[in-house]
Amino acid sequence: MPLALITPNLKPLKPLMFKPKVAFYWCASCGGCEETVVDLAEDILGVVEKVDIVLWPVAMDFKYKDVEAMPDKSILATLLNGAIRSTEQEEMARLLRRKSQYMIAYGACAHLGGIPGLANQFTREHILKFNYEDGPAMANEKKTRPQLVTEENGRTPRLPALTNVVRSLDQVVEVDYYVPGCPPTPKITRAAVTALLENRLPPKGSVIAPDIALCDECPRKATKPANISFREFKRPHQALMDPQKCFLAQGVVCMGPSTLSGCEAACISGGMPCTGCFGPTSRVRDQGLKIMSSLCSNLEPKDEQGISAVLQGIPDPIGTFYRYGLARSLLRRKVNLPTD
Amino acid sequence: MSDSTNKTPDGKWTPRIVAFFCNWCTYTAADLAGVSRMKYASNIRVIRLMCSGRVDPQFVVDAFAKGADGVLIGGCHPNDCHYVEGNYKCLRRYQMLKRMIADMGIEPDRLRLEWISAAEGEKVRRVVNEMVETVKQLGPLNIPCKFEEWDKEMEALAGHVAHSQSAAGAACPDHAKPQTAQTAHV
Amino acid sequence: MSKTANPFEERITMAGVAEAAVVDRTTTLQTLLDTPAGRRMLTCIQCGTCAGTCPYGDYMEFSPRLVINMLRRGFIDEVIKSDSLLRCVACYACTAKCPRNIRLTDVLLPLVKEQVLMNNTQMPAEFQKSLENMHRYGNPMGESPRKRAAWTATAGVKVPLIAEVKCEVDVLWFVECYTSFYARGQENSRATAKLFAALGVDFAILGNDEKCAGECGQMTWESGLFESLAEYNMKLFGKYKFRRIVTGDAHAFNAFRFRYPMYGLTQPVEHTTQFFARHLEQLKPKLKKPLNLVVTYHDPCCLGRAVGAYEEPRALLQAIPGVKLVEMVHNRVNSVCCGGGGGGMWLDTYYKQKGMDRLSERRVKEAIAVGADVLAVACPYEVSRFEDALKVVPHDKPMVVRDVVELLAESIG
Amino acid sequence: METRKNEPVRIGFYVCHCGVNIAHMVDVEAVAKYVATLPNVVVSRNYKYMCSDPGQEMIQTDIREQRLNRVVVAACSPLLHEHTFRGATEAGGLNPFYFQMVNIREHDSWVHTDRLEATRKAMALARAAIQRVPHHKPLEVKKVPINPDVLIVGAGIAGIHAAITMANAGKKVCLVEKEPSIGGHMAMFDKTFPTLDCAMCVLSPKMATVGSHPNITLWTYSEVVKVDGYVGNFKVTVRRKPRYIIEDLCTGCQECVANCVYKEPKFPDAFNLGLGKRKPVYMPFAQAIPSIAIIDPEVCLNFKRGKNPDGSYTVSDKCKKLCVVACGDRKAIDFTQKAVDKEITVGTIIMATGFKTFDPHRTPYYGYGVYPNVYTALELERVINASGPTEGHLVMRNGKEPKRVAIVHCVGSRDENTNRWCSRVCCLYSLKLAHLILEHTDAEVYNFYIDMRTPGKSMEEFYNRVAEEGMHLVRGRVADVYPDPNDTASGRLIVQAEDTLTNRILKIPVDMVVLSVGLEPRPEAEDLRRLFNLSCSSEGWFLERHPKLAPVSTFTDGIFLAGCCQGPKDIPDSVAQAGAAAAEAFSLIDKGYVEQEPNTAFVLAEECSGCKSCIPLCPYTAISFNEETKKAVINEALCKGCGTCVAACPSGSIVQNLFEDQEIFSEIDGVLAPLPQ
Repeated sequence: MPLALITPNLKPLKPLMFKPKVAFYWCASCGGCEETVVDLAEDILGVVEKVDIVLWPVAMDFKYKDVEAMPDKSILATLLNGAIRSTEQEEMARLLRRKSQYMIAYGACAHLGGIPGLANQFTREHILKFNYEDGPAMANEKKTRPQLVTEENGRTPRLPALTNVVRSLDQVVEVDYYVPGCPPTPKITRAAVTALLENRLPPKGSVIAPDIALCDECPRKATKPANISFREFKRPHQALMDPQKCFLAQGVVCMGPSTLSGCEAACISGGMPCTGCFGPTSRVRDQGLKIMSSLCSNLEPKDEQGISAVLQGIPDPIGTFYRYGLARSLLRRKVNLPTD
Repeated sequence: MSDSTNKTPDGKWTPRIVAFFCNWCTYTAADLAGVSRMKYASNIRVIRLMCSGRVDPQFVVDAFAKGADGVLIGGCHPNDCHYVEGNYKCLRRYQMLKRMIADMGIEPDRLRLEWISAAEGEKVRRVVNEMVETVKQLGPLNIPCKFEEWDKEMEALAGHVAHSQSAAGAACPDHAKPQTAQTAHV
Repeated sequence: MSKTANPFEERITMAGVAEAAVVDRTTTLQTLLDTPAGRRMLTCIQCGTCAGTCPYGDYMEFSPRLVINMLRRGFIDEVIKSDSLLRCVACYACTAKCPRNIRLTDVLLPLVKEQVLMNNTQMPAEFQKSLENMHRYGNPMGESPRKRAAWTATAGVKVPLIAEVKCEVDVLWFVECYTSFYARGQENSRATAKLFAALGVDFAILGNDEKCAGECGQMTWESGLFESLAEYNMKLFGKYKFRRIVTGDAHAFNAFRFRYPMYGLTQPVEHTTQFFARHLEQLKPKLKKPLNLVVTYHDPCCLGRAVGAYEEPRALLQAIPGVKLVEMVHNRVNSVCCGGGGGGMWLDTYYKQKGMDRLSERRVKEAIAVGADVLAVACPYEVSRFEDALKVVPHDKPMVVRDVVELLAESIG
Repeated sequence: METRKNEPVRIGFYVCHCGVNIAHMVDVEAVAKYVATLPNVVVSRNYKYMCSDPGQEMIQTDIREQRLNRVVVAACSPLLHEHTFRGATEAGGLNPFYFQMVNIREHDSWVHTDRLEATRKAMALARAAIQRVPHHKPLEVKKVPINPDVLIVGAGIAGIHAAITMANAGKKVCLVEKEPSIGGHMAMFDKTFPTLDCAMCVLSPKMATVGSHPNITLWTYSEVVKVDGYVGNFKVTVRRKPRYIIEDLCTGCQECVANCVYKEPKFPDAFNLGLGKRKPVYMPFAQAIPSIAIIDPEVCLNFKRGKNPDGSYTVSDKCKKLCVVACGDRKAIDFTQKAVDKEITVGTIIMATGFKTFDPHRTPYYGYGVYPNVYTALELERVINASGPTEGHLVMRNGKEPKRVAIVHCVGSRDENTNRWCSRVCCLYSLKLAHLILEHTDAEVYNFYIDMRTPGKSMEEFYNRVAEEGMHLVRGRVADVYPDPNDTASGRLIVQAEDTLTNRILKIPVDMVVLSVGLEPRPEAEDLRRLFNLSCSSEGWFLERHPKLAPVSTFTDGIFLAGCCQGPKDIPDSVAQAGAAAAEAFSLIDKGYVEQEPNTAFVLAEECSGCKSCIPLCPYTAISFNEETKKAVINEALCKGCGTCVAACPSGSIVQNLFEDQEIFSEIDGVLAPLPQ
C-alpha cells in the first residue's frame, strides 16, 4: 500500500500563518532516531527552513526553562523518541505535551517501549544491581551507585530516578501520531514531516505506515511456500541461509507476518529476518502473541512431546516475540515483579 | 477499574475463571452436565467458540489482563475435532503460551487445556472443580490491580509536575491523562 | 527389567489414599448415610446378590441385603439386637459382586458389628480372649511381645531391625503376629526373608516393637482396640524412614491399604506376593529347583476380592519349575473364604454350637476334588485353618498347605 | 461498527425463568434490574417462558415499539433455543444475527447451588452478551442444495425399515451391511415378544423387499471406510470385501456348497453362534438376502494351499475346485476377488449399526464358557429355532433335554462392575424364552430377576399370560453358579441366589442355565463415531442431539440414528425410530437445501499481506493463495467456520462472522467486569 493511500480523508486544518515551531526530544533511546533525522540529508535543510526548531538537545542548546516559558500549544509538533523510564523523561514528556499541538511518538521506543521495554522483565533493583555490581564488565568494588541527591562542594545536584516500569509514550501522555521503526526510515520520517507541514494529517492515533504486514513488500515473498510446516526453529547464526528464500521457509523466526510494513524490508534485504520494530497492525492487540499463534499453529507435530521439542528452538519467546513490543503488550510487564 | 478483585458480597475472594469451550465437544459437555444436574463451582464463565482452534492467545492473555485468575480451554479429544484438527493447533499454541505466561510471571497452572468430549459432562464438573481448587491455592492474580499499582508512580509524578509547572500556565487536564485504550491506527 | 513390560507394576497403588475419602474414621452408623459410601447404600436395589453369595448366608437372620434396608428404614436396632452378623467373616464376597458397588465388608458391616458387640454382653469366650490378648500383648495369642522377633535367629539370613539401620530403607517388612509366633507361620517368615535376601532387597523389620496391625479389631467389633493399635503403629512408623510397607499377612495388608491412610499413612503398601510378582523377572532365574507338584491356589479374601490381586500369586506359582496349577471350582472373585476373617479365626467353637459348617472344610473339599498335592495360600490364617480342616475331611491323596512364598523359597533351594 | 450507521445501539434484554428451572437458583429480577443499568440497554425484562409464544411476541413488540436493534435473551443453552430466538428477532423485523443468547440454565442454574453466586454469574454472562451484541453485524444464512440420496449403515430391522421407507418414497438408498446377509439380530430370534410371532416370518418379507427394491442399492459384506463432506453433500467410501463369489452371477443354487470337497460341515457357523457347523463355502442362513454364497478364505482348501509364504495368494492347482466345477457355466466363483472401494455421494445418512450382546465371560461367577450347560439367551434362541442347529429340539450340548432350566436376568445390566444400564428387553425376552421352553419341554423353569420390567404396550399383559403357564419367578439376583458337588458326572449345576421375598438362600439344581445377557454398544462403535464425526454417551451409545426433542438427530447435521446403536430398545421401538429417522431425512431432502450457519471466515483483502500462514491450516482447503493479487482468499462454500485461521492470522486480517475478535474481546471484558456488590 503506497504511503499516499494512508491519508485519504484530509481534514484541512487552519492555515499556518507563521513558521511553525517544532521540538525534538529524546528519552530512553539509543540515539539512532536522532540519526534518522540527520539522515534526511538534504531534506533536513528543507525542514529546517520551513520550521523553527525550538528544542533539539542533540544538536542545539535550549534549556528546560526555555520550553517552560513558552505558551501552551505554542509548538506545532514534538517528535519524541525513546521510551519513558525516568522521572526526568516523564516530566519532559508531560511538559512537551502541554506545549505542543501534536505529540508524535517517534521510533519504536516511544511507540512500543522498544528495546528498553525488555527491562520490564526485571525489577529496578535487579537492573541497578546488575549494572553497578554484578555485570561482567563492572569494576566497582565499593558498589557505588548513582544517588538521586548528593552533597558536593556545598551543592546538591539531583539525578532523575528510574521508574519501576518502562513505558511507551502513550502510556504517559496522549499521543497523536506514531512514526514507527527502530529507527524510522528516512522515507517514513519524510512522509510524516511532510504530512505535518503540508497539513495533510491522517486521523488522530494513526501509525504513519501502511496498515498491512511486512510480507506485502518483502522481496522474498514469492519464495514462501503455501504449505509451511515447522519441524524445527533455527536462529540465523545456526545455519547457512539461502539469501533469496523466505526466512520462515528456512525455519528462522521472522516477525514480518505480524509487523507493519513501510520499512521496505530493510532488514531482510540486509540478510536478517524481521524482528518486529514497526509494531502490529491496527487489528492486533498483542503483536507477540499473534505471531506466536501463527507460528505455533503451523508446527508439524501433533503430540505434546513433539510440539515441545520443536518449540525448544525458540529458547526466549519473550525476547523473540516482544523484542520491541513488551511494554505495549497486553501484560506490559512481568506481572509478579514488585514495585518499590 | 474501581474494584477489579472478585469478591463475593461477604468480602471473601473467590477466583474468576474464564473458559473458552468449543461448541461441539466441551460446550455440549457443559450442557450435558447441566442436563444431568451435576453440581460444580460457580466461578467459571464460559465463552463459546466454534472450535478450540479459534482460541487466539490474545484472548487468554486479555482475560488475565482483565482480571481472570485462571483460564480454561476445552476442546475435543485428539482425533475427534469436529473440524478435523483445530484442537492440535490449539495444543501447539497452548504449549508456547504456557511458557510465555510463565516468563511473564503468571503461574502456568492458571492456564489449563482439557479435552472434554460431548459425553463427558462429569469431566466438566471434575475439571472445573479442580481448576477452581488449583487457582484457590495459587490465590488472586489480579492483574488490573497490578496495573494500577504500577501506575501509582506516574500519578505521583503527575502531581509533582502539575505543582512545579503550575507557574507556567494552566495545566491542560486533557493531556495529563495517559491513553489507556489501544491506539487506533489508520 | 523394563518398567512397562511388567504386568504387575500397576498394582502398587496407594489404594487407601483414594479410599480414605469414602468414609473417614469418625463415621458412625448414624452418620453413614451422609458419607459418599453411605449414599451408595441408598442406591441398593435389594437384588440379594450379597446374601446369595455370602458363605454363611444360610445362617443369617439378617442378610446383608436386609441390613441395608433395615438401615434405610430406621429399623437397624432390630439387627444389632441379633447376633446374626457374628457370622460375617469379612470375606468381601458381597462387596465384590454388588451391582451397586456398595461397600458392605469394610464400611457398613463393621459399623453394624460394633453395635452388635455393644448390645450383646455374651461374647464367645475364645474370641473375647483374643481381643484381650491383642490389647495386652499386641498379638491375639497372648505371646510375649519380647519374643516377637525371636524367629529371626533361625532365618538363615540377616534380618535387619529398622531401629538399627538408621537410614531410609526401601521396604519396611511388617511381619505380623501369626508369622512371628506360630511355628508354621515362621516358615513363611523365613521364606520371605530368604527371598528378600536373594533379590537383594533393602529391607528391615520393626522387631519386638511391632504390634498387630489390628485389622480384625476393625473389621469385626472393636474399633477402639483398632484405634489404639493403629495409633501405636503409626507412631512407630513415624520414627523411621522407609519407602513402602510390605507384609505377608493379607489382613495387615488390608488394614494398611484401607484404614491406616485415615491415620496418616502415606507410603504405598504391598503384599509379599505383589512385591515378588513385581520382581518376577529377577526372581525367575533363581527358581531352579523343580517341585513337580499339582498346586491349587486359594485366593485370600483381603488380597483377591478386596484389591483384585488374583494374578500375581498365580504368576509366581507358574514361575516355579514343575508346578502344575489347577483351579478349584470357586476361584478368584468367586473364591470361598477360609472362614478366618472378621474374627472368624476365634469363632470356630461358636459356629459349631450354632450348627454351622466350617468354611475351611468346604474349601479343602474343593481342593481335594481337583486332585491337588498342595493347597497354596497367601495369608497366614489359612495355613492353620486348612491344615486343621484336612485333619477331618477324608482324602485319599495326601495334601499339604503351603504359602506361595514358602514354595518360592523352596524352589530357590 | 453497527450497520445502521447513524442509529445508536438499542438493546432489548430478556431473562427467562424457565418455569422454576432458572428462577429457583437465579434471581431473575435482580439480573434484569442490573442489566437495565448497562449502556445501550433500552428494555430489560424477565418472563416465565421466553420460548413460549407470548415470550417471543414480547421481543417482537419491543423491537417495533422500542425501536430495538439488538436482542439478548438469557435462558437455556444456545444449542437448544438460539434458533427460536433468532426467529423471533427476525419476525420483529431485525436481522436474526443481531441476537445473542446467554446460557444461564445448563451452565448456571442447573449446576450451581448457591443462589447468590448463581445470580452473580448470570449477571456476568449477561453483561458479556450486552457488550458483545453492539458489534454484531447483519448476516445471511447460506443455502446449500441437498443431494436427495441417502446412505443407511447397518441392515438389521432398523436399517431395513428405514431403507424401505425411504425407497418407497422414491429416494435412492444405499444400504451397507457388514455381514454377508442382512437381517441383523432379529433374524436370529425364534419368536418375538409380546405377540409370539415368528421373527423370521415377520422379517423375511421385508428382507426380500430390500433385496429386490429398484431404489435400494444393497451392499452386504461391506464397510464404510471414509466419510467426507457435510450435510447435503457427504462423500462416502465403502469397502466391499471379497466374498469370492461374483454377486451378479451367483443364483443362490448352493450347488457349490453341496459339492464342496468337505463332505460334512466342519466349521463353526457364526449365524448359529458356533452351535452349528458349516462348510468353507456356505450360505449364511436359509433366508439370507442377498441369496448368494460366500467363501471363507481362512478354511477353504484352495486358499490354504494357494497361500504364499509372504501372505499373498495364488489360485492353487492342488485343489480340485469341486465348487467351481459344480458352478459350471455360471462361473460365479472367483478366487482372485479383491476388496473394492466404492465412492458414493449422499445428502443424508442414517446410522443403524445395532448392538452387541454382553459377553458373560465378564461375570465369571455364572460359569459361562466353563460349564457347557450355561448358555446365553441368544444361543437359546438358535437352539429353539426350527431352522437352528438342533432343528428346534431343545437339547443341550450333551444331546439331552433339560429337566430344569434357570434363566438368569440382568447379566451385564444394572451392574456397576459391567454395564450400568437396564438393557430394557431382557425381562421380556426371558419371559418369552421361559414360555418357549415350557412349550418345547416338560422342564421346570426358574426366572431369577431383580425387578420385572415390562413397560410398553401389551407387555404387562404378556407377563401376566406367561406367568400363568407355571414358571417359577424368583426375586433375587443369582450370586453363584457351580457344579453340583453331589452329582459331578451329569453336569448338573447349582444356581444360588437369595429369594429376597422369602428371605431364604436358594440352591436350585438345574440342567441348563440361560444367561439373559444385556445389550451393549458394538465394539466398532468407537471407530464409526470417529468416521462419521458423531458423539457417544459415556456408555458408548451414539449420542442423540437432545434426549427428548431431537432423539434421532445427532450433533452432525444430516446424520440420524435408528435402532439400538443409540441405546437398547425392542423391535417395535427400533422400527418406530427408523421411521422417525427416515422422516427427519425426508424433511431435509424435501426442503431441497440446507441452511448453513453464517459463521464462515473471510480475508480482509486490502489488509492481507499474503504471508500464507493460514493456507496450510485449513482442513477443508478452503483457503487458497491468489497468485494475481498475492493475497489469501477463503472459499466461503468450503469454509466450515472453525475460526482456526482467524486465531492464527498474524496480522489480524481474517475475520470470522459471528465470532469476530472484537466480539470475543467484549465478552471477555463483560464476564470480568466488576459486579455491583
